Amino acid sequence: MNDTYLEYQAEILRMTDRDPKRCMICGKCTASCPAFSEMDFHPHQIVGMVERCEFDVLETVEGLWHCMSCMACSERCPRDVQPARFMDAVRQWRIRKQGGEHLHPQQVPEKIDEATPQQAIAAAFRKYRK
Amino acid sequence: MQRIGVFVCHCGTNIAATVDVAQVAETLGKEPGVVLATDYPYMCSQSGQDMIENAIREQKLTGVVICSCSPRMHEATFRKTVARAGLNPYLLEIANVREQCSWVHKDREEATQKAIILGRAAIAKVTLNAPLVAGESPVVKRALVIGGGIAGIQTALDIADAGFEVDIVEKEATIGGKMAQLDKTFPTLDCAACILTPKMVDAAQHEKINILSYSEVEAVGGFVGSFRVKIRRKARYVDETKCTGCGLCTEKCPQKAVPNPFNLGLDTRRAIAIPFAQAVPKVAYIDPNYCTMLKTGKCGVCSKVCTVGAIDYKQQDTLEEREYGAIVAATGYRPISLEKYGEYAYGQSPDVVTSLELERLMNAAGPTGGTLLRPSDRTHPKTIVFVQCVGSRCEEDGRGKPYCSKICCMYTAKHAMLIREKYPDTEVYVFYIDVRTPGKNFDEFYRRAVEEYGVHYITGQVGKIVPENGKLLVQGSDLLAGMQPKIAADLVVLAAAIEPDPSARSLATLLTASMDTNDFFTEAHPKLRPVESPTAGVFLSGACQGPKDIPETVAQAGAAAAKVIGLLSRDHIVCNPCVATPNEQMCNGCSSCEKVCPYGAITYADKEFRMPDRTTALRRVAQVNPAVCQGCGACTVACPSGAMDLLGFSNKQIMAEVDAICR
Amino acid sequence: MQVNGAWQPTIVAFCCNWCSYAGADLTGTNRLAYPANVKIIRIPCSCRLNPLFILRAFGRGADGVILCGCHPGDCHYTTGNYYARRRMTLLFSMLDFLGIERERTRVEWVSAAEGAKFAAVMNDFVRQITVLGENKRLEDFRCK
Amino acid sequence: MTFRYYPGCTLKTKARKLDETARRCAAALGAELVEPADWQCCGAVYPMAKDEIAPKLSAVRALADAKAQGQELVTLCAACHNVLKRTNLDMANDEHTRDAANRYLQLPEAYSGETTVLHYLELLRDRIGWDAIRAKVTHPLTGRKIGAYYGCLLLRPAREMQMDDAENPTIIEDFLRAIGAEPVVYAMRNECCGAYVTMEDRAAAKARVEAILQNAQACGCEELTTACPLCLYNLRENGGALKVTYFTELLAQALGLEAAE
Amino acid sequence: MQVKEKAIELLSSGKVSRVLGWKQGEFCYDLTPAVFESAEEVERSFVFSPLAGANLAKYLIAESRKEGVVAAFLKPCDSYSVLQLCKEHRIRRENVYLVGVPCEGTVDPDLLRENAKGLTAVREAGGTLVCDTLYGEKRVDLSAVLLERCKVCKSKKIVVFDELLGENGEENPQSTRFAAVEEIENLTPEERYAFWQKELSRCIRCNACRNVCPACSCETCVFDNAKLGTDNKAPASRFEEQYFHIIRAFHVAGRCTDCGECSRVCPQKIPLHLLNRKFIRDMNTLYGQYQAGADEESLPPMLDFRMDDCEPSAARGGKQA
Repeated sequence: MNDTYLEYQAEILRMTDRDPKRCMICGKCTASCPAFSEMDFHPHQIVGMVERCEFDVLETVEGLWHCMSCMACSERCPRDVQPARFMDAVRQWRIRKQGGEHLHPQQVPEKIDEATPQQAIAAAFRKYRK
Repeated sequence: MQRIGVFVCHCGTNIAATVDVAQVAETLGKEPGVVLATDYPYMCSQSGQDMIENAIREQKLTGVVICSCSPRMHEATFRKTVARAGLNPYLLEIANVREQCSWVHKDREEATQKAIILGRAAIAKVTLNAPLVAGESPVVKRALVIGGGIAGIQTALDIADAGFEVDIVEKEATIGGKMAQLDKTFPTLDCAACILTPKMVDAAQHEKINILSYSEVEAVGGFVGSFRVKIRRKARYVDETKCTGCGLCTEKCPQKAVPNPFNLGLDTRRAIAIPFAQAVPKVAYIDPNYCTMLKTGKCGVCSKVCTVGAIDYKQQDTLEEREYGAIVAATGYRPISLEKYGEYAYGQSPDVVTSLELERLMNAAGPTGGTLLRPSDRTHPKTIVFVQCVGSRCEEDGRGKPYCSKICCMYTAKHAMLIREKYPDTEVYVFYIDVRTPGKNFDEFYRRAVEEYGVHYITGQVGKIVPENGKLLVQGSDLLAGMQPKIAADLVVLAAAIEPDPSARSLATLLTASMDTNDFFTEAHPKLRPVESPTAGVFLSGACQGPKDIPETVAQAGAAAAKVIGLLSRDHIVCNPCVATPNEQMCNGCSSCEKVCPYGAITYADKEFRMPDRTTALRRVAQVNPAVCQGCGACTVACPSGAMDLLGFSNKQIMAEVDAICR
Repeated sequence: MQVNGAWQPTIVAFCCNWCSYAGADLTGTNRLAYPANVKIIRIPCSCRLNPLFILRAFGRGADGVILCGCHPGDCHYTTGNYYARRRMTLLFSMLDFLGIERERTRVEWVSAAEGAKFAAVMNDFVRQITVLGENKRLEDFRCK
Repeated sequence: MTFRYYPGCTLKTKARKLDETARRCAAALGAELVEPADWQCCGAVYPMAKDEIAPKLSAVRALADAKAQGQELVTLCAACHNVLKRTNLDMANDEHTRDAANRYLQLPEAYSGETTVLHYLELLRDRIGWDAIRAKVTHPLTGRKIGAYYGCLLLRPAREMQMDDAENPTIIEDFLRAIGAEPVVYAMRNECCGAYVTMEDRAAAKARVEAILQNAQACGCEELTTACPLCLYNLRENGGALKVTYFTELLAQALGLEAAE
Repeated sequence: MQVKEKAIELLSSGKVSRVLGWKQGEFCYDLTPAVFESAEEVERSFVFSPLAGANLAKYLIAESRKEGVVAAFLKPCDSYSVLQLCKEHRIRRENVYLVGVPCEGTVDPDLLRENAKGLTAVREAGGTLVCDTLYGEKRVDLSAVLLERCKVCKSKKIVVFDELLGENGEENPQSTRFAAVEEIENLTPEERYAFWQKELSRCIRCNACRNVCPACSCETCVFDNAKLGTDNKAPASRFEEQYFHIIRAFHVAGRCTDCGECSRVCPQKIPLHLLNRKFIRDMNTLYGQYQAGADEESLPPMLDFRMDDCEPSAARGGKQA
């Protein structure tokens, strides 16, 4: 296994403070996920990829950006693995690694309407930008 | 003068590969008092034991040190060896140089040095060992079985068949337990009642068995061979000796809205009831929480209709005290509460039921008369979803249990099969994490469910159940297909984790039997003594020790009975000689030791002592009952003067070990 | 203890017979390593540990003393470890009050099934004592 | 009873209604809400990565301010509530976050999680009490079948929010009962409405909202109420099948401070 | 004097056969415990004054086992010790007649001598000590020369008695007796170690603390037990001072009533009571308020437990490094 990937793994484990080895692949996270149909890979798979150091795949996973951060997966996980933390950590790792910018400020105006609370904009930037 | 022999075992290469056994023997041979030090490939072999025996005789050894595996492994073996050579078996010490040395260290030099130090500590201790003689105490030839489910009934029958008296204490109004509530049993699909009720009747009719139903153990005193147990016989407001079980009262009682516990509240019964048709004893009892007469003093219908005058509204709880030689805990299990599983809508929709509730819904004696109807609208469910592992293998705080409940995979296969058999137009889905079928004919049974009966097994858990328009929308995951199936079900069955009956916790305290973190009773040894609790004279039967199915429970019940029979067939039992012993000259009589003794083994006596000035004085001093003392040593530290000491682990011996290790 | 001219800590571990001693045996059965500095003394129950023994060990040159017993609630004798817990809590507080390094003493609950925990605890404790260095504050120099 | 009050950014603009009714109701119920002069946006999203300190700092400022005043901190927006409570727990329990935040902020007195954070609903339940509210209701919402929409951030993670059972909550239902309305329980009330992706993927959010509204209607809800501005926006803009109001608006109606529409 | 008269009355009426009280010692400021067998003896040498600091409780262990009833005068402090010893079945309650004597504090003779150089005689007059000195009469305020334990008095309540001379007092929950413990706890570990080294290294193992302590009443002390190998007499190494004092404090923990006798009698002025108070304070904070000797029924914290007691890792005897 390559050393860089091990470093990535260590970084993600530090961020999540959870142990992916505790996952027993029951799929309850994925069963609870409201964004299932939009995702290419699903919460239990993200946890598994971190555990198996598959950062080549994680680099391209698009499902991360569809996660609604609703924490239903974390709440219902019977092993306290907290997949939502892994989602967030991998997202952070991607953003930090590519120097940020999943969302550009220029894109914002077209995405909002009159009533959009700024909470939504702040949240989008927090989640998708460094 | 001490003449100590040191025997260093190679344990093949287990020890010798990491520890230089020859060097250990040579070095320890130079210790003061050691007259012989030798090594040998397998000390526990016949020839190894012979060698030790011969050495004791020839060298007139006064103490033996064996450097070998853990004393938890072979201390008993070597004690017998030593005794055969005529030496007191307690003049032996074992230095654990395998589990705690050769197996945990890699460096040969370090491991060898440590083995030498451990050997020295053992030598230092054995030098101070005193010959100990185990005492004896008499055995009361009667057993107590706590819990009257299949485990308790089987244990009682086996003990009674061997000719010993047995009392069964059951907290409910009838024996039978959970098995009486089941419909069919896996993997043979016999009817549970058909195989259980004959046993219940056997127990009731057995001349050696005495059933104390609607009773609870309140206090336990004494010790192995002679326990003194206080039993509370709860008031059932019906004279058990007069009631004929005719059932007239249970039809006439005007209070009709009592949730029926036998049917898990799926239907109602009267305030006076016989739990179920085959109840043993078949005697009515009144639920004081619902009885109008007991609550308001007005009614008395049951008393009027009873032809034998068995109703007694003034009945009180009574306490009985009896003596027993052995006690068997058979307190069983129950499904966990699913209150915290809001995502599964249990409690929100009546059509989400537990597996045990499903048993009642399928049982001919159940609320639907054996036709599978869903509770909300009494229609036939056409689509049924089973959810496995609800609360099992769960490490969340306060929701579930970390262990596998063991029986769910099989009973779910049974349910699915029975439903498909009886209602072929019903689709059955099972969401599971793993299917665990390690039992005789178990996997074949599960495969039949899939192959013959067409039950849809889906690998994955359910995330959310949404009741909507009379349907239950089940959203799960199918991990193999990579899908998130959404099934509109009519009935959902949750395989709730099982947990020990809550009465076990307080019983464990009464029995001074230990429990694990999940409140299952712990065994004396997980492999070699699986039906004994670590407390002498207390045995374990059934699911109170861990999740179990019926065949396993019956096997364990028989095993526990065999242990009890072995104990009761002796007139006396040998006690553990490593007990606390007070030095009366030094004892202040302050009662500190008595306060911390978990067994009540310490009493006090006034004794006359000669004082330094040649007068005599009366002093209060501690006395230990060696048959009751289990040798924990709590008293030895509570004692400020050091008057209380523990044989086999004396202050002086432990300090000698400390000195040897630290020198 | 001096080994090849270098100081090595001496650790005395008191283990209750039913849980922790069995746990230590399991560590061996599973071949999980921990330093040889640790020497185990078997006692029937954690409540058998007299503070006298701890101070004696320090006096004779131990650098760390650790007590391992059944988890609270799981004592073979039902209540022994509860008493041990109070006694050790108060004793450790007193040693700390006297300015004797708090880290030289420890209590850990190790069940018969926790072989891995036993190894982890011992590795950690030896590391901790090695960092602390030689026991100077509670030693009887005549015994050196 | 005086409390520190953290409104959050949205309540000053798009969710003015929530802020305004909450203040008037609190005053009517005898609770004084004092807004600090210089609060900043809480950050809107609690950073789950443990090493993200900066996004937590403004929450720490608000918490430390409440501590300095010796008052409990009341907040209203579900997102602010989530960020404040979880940041507060980090400050109490996580040494790394505490050290870094304190070093960075250089507060007059180091902050380590002393403040109690209350959601406005908790203020109603635990400080004022349903019975006291019931006693003050002049215009009970009799006959109105209202479904509570909890969303995600108000309750999850339950272990940290310590507010209610995340899978089977009762706090808004109890509230509705106290103001005379008829609460309707429906299973989707704690399923995500997709608000966080509404900018990125409006279609996904729409699908979520539809499922929620369908379930609510099927269970007999005639209107919905929520505590979260983002949920409200989403349920209104991407749904529309049911009327959605802030729970404080309902309270204001019940207390006679505002007329029902 | 009331106390002396009571002693005479008890003996002459035959109600008791002996009286345990105080008499003049070697010096005028030194009152020593004594047993009186007749009214005449009492008349001749019984003395009671604020200088009667000695706690009589421990003597009752032996005295209560002799023929006849012995009367004893108890200050509030002493009464706690007596009740504790009754609880431990050490004093035979039926053989003792206890007379409670209210107390306004006892005198530290060293402080008195500093305030009245060349002291030859002393008597009390309403809160003031009238001292005859080589340099003439000197009046010293009692409150100025109190023992440390009396300055921070925990209770003026007499918890066990058959008869009371005067009014019974109250417990004093405001006592600041733990302030000195806290002060040490606030030192760094290095400073704490240095402090105790300075104090304990002065110990000469005279055993005065042990001999006077009512809780140290073992038939044989572990430190005298040659068989066990724990005996030691002279402190040959600093380890032994610590060893002795830690174990002694541990053995009396939960039984020590904080009577302060150990420090009063220590010829080296080691503040030994601080060790006992440390245990008392820890037990109070960790396991709930407990006062040894306050009653006969309650279970002392060392012989009790709760399932949710704190873990030893939480034990902190002071600030950490």
